[in-house]
Amino acid sequence: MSSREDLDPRIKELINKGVDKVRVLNVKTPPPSRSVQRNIDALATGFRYLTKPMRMTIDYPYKDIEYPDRYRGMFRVDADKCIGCSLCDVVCPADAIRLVLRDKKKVPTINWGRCIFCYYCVDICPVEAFETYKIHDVAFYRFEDMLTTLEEFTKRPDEYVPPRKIVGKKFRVVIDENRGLRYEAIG
Amino acid sequence: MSQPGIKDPDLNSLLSILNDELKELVSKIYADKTEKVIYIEVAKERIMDLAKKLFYLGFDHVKSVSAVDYPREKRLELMVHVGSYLRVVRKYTIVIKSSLDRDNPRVPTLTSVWPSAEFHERETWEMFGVYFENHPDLRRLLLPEEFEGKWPMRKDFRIVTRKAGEAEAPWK
Amino acid sequence: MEVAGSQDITQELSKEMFRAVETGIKEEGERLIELQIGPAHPGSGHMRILAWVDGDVVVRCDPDIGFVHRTIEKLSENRAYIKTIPLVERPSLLDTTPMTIGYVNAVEKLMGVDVPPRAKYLRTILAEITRIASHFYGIGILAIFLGHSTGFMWAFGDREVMIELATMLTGARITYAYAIPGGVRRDMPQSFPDAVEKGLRYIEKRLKDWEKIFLNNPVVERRLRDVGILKPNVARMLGVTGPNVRASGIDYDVRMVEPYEAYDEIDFMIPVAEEGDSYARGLIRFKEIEQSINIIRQAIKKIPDGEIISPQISRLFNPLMKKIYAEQRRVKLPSLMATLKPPKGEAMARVEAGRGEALFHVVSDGSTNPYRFRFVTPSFRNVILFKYLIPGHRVADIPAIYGSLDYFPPEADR
Amino acid sequence: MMAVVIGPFEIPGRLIYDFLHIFILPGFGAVLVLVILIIWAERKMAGLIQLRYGPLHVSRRFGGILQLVADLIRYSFQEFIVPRNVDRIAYLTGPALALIFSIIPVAFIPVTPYVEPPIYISSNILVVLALLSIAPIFIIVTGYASDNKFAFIGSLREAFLMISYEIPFIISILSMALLYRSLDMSGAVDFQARYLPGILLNPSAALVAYIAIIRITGRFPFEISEAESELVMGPYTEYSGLMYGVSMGIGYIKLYIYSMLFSIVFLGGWLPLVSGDPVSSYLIGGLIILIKTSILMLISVFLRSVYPRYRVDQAIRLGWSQIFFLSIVSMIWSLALSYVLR
Repeated sequence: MSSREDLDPRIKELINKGVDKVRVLNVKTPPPSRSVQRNIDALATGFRYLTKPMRMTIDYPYKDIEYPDRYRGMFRVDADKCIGCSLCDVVCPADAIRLVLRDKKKVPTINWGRCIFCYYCVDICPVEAFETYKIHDVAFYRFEDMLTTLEEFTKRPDEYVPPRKIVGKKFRVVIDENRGLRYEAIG
Repeated sequence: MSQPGIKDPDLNSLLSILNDELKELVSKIYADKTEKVIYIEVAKERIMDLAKKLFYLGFDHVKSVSAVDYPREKRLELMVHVGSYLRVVRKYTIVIKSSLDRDNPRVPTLTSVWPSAEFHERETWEMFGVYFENHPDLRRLLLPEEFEGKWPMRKDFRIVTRKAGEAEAPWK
Repeated sequence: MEVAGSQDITQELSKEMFRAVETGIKEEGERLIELQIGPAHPGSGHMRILAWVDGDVVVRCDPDIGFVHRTIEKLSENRAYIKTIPLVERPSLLDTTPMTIGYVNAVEKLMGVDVPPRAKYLRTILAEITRIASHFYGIGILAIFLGHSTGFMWAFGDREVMIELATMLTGARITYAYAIPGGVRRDMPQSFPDAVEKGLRYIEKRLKDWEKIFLNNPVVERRLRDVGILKPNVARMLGVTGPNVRASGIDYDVRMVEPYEAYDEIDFMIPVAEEGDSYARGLIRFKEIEQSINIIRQAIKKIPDGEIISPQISRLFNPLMKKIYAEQRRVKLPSLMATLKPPKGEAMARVEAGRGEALFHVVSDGSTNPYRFRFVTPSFRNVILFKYLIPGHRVADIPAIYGSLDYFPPEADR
Repeated sequence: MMAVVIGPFEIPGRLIYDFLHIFILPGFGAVLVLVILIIWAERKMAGLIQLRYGPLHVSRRFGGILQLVADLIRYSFQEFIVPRNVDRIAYLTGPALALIFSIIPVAFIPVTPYVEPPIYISSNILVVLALLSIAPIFIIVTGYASDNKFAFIGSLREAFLMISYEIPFIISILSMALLYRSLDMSGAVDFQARYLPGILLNPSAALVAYIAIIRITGRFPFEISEAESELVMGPYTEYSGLMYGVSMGIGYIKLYIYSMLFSIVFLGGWLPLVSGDPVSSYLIGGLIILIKTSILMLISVFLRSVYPRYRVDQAIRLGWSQIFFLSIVSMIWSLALSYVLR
């Protein structure tokens, strides 16, 4: 039905003459043969990984990852720097920021339950009133705890979230040619 | 025949072919300024003929069937994106636009020409209430069975956000 | 006007699909069992596949989608333009960047903003990184659907490397919201090209092992070969997109057809297979990973110096913003961004996401919110395959075909 | 055999041996320990191959070996839900009977030539085969009783596969019995001591038997009747709590018994055994068989990390074509060889 034969001749001409980048790599599926060899290959590959394990996961929470510098984690507001322009509230896509009045100035508070860490508010703030951290793995006991008051939001996030038991060291992720991810201890 | 100010020669020749073929059928053919999209405006009675012609011209699949609601003008605008897998022609997308009566939007189904429109038409039916005549299987697609509102994508559909502690479904 | 033929064509189509497998089953009756696979089933994802089974053979299949429908189109009509960028990421969490690029491209076309070349290259690099991650995800799901747990774990492990790279570039693991109208939000750090090269070399090494344990594994091959054959004609009719259509011998890739961002300046190939079976679909994904590696290498090499945000936006910066932009290469958003008002009109953009072509059509009425935003994801266009590809196959083939289609329910439901 | 005198009681040695045989060495104790170890090893090996740790958190010092015990405890305290529409008797007794019939053959398998097993029958290979082929019937009953479409399809698959792989398995074992001219396991081991281990005498029979074991015990690539992505949990879909844990264990217990049978018929059983003393021969012979069995089990569970599962029709086709053909070949080879070795 949609074969090219019943096409309009002028379109055919256009198809032949027109400019279109065509860079096609023809992929051939291998012929179904040598199944004994391929079975042995598969088993040998499995056995190689068994003898030389290449572990990629990290033993959380006994080991913890320190994320790269620009990681978008939780943040706090410097209420003194804030000029009360309310742009962060306007731009927040998740409606996580609520403004409260303080010294006749509208200062943001955040609902961590809604925040999606897009950092639009951080980036739109004309005075850099937000100070960012790499903290991201926190848990709250109640829904209401995620609604920060202004007092809380001006503090470092790990000062008011329930403390988490970190047993072991911090590690940094390094991309490795042979192992994919390698974890380097910090400090 | 072709639209002035277009630099792409392929688009020029495609436009002239389209103009030749569809002159009697449609009210307007124009390309937008990115020179990748061709808009065709057509009366809804002619839409089947247009579809057959376009199929003959190599536009072999539908990328999207949807609608735009204009409640002030009391119309729904059917918006069909048609594309092609054929070389050269595939560089351009055709957007078919057709005004429908907002109170009783009925239009013949495009699945008889483009089977790829089947699920898109089901979505447009449940979201906008556009009834596609002779569609093989016009049922709800995305909305839950117990959904009671009508045509949620229309502009006059009221979005009710759920209040805290409210157990019932927000649309009830 | 002739509309009576509509049923005939779809019936004709399903007949053709039946013939492809030659099961000999033509009638339905009391012997059919209706299987409801999903939505709470280990092999269904967030959808329900209604399959009518005769013995072990599926005679009819009806995908019931919408379990994770979140009204992206309606939501975007009620929020400012820039707020929709994190929203379009949500449906397909696995390849978020192509979606943001598509939406941002449409908005840029509406506003007439030009993007500086460095920003284009950065977008391209991130899009390809997420494409590799997305393909690995698809391969992993295919593997676990076949019961190959090693393929599943390996895919997620290798995907992690790509995610770490993206984290270095953007600061987030999955939801980057990296592209904004006029450019990107951050420049790449100094150590990034080196890390990318290492990561790519690692993936290249691993692809050899992948071939041995997964692709050339005789059992995997048995499960996938000649299963779910999608003929080119049928693919054309059903409007299938992405690697699925390229596995059926149609060389359709938006990166080639309508180059966006920096794809025009990069030399790469489109892998196309003729067979159209599940095995070819899986193989195409591996070949595309190789091509993506190639694209990232070239883009890292060719990336020009210069601005990462359009001067039309950066001229609105206040002195502090300019200082931050110059020192940290971090784009601050001028206040105008919160209330973008593109002129009246409409614009369409299409991109090649990991699973295929995504289409973005924005209609603006000159206000701060889009008047209408039509968002068609590749999975939504591929979902029709469940209806026409699965009948005639065995129950055990449902996960194999599902996995090979790399169908992602949240993406289809939007 | 010596009797043991404890105070006024004189316990006959035969009774002590039977107790040890059934409850300690090849019996329940060894089964429990070995199954826990093998499941742990399976998960740990899969972890190593799949770039991760595997079970670790419970008893970190010993590499998480107690994870299985923790799982078992969790299963036994979970609520056991009986769905309304099930056939209650069949539903409740099915897995239990399958478990019982998989473990009963232990009583017939000798671990040393000098002491007879608790129940001695001269044709004990045949008896063990017969008993082992009863267990799948209860799995089928289980799937039927569950009143669940997935369980029903799973039990049908089990039935199809049982027939197509039990027959080659039985043929291959019988071909070895033909070669050994004995249906007694002691006789089989004696023959292997005189010539070569059975795996070298008739490799095709060993291959058939091993592949059939993988299938019958539901290991990959033949984990078809429980295929998770298709049938949720196959015949056990409707089970929860302790019954679920039991049904999980059946496969491993079957693997243990089948591997033990394989190690006696093909790997020479207790063969390097030299001691003639009943007590030490029981201990050493049992240990040797246990080691051979656990190596076989380790190989079987290693396959999980390499292979996906076959489709049911492919597995049946494989069973009735290549495997069945090989079993016939091994039978003919045994006939020829037994004529030569006469």
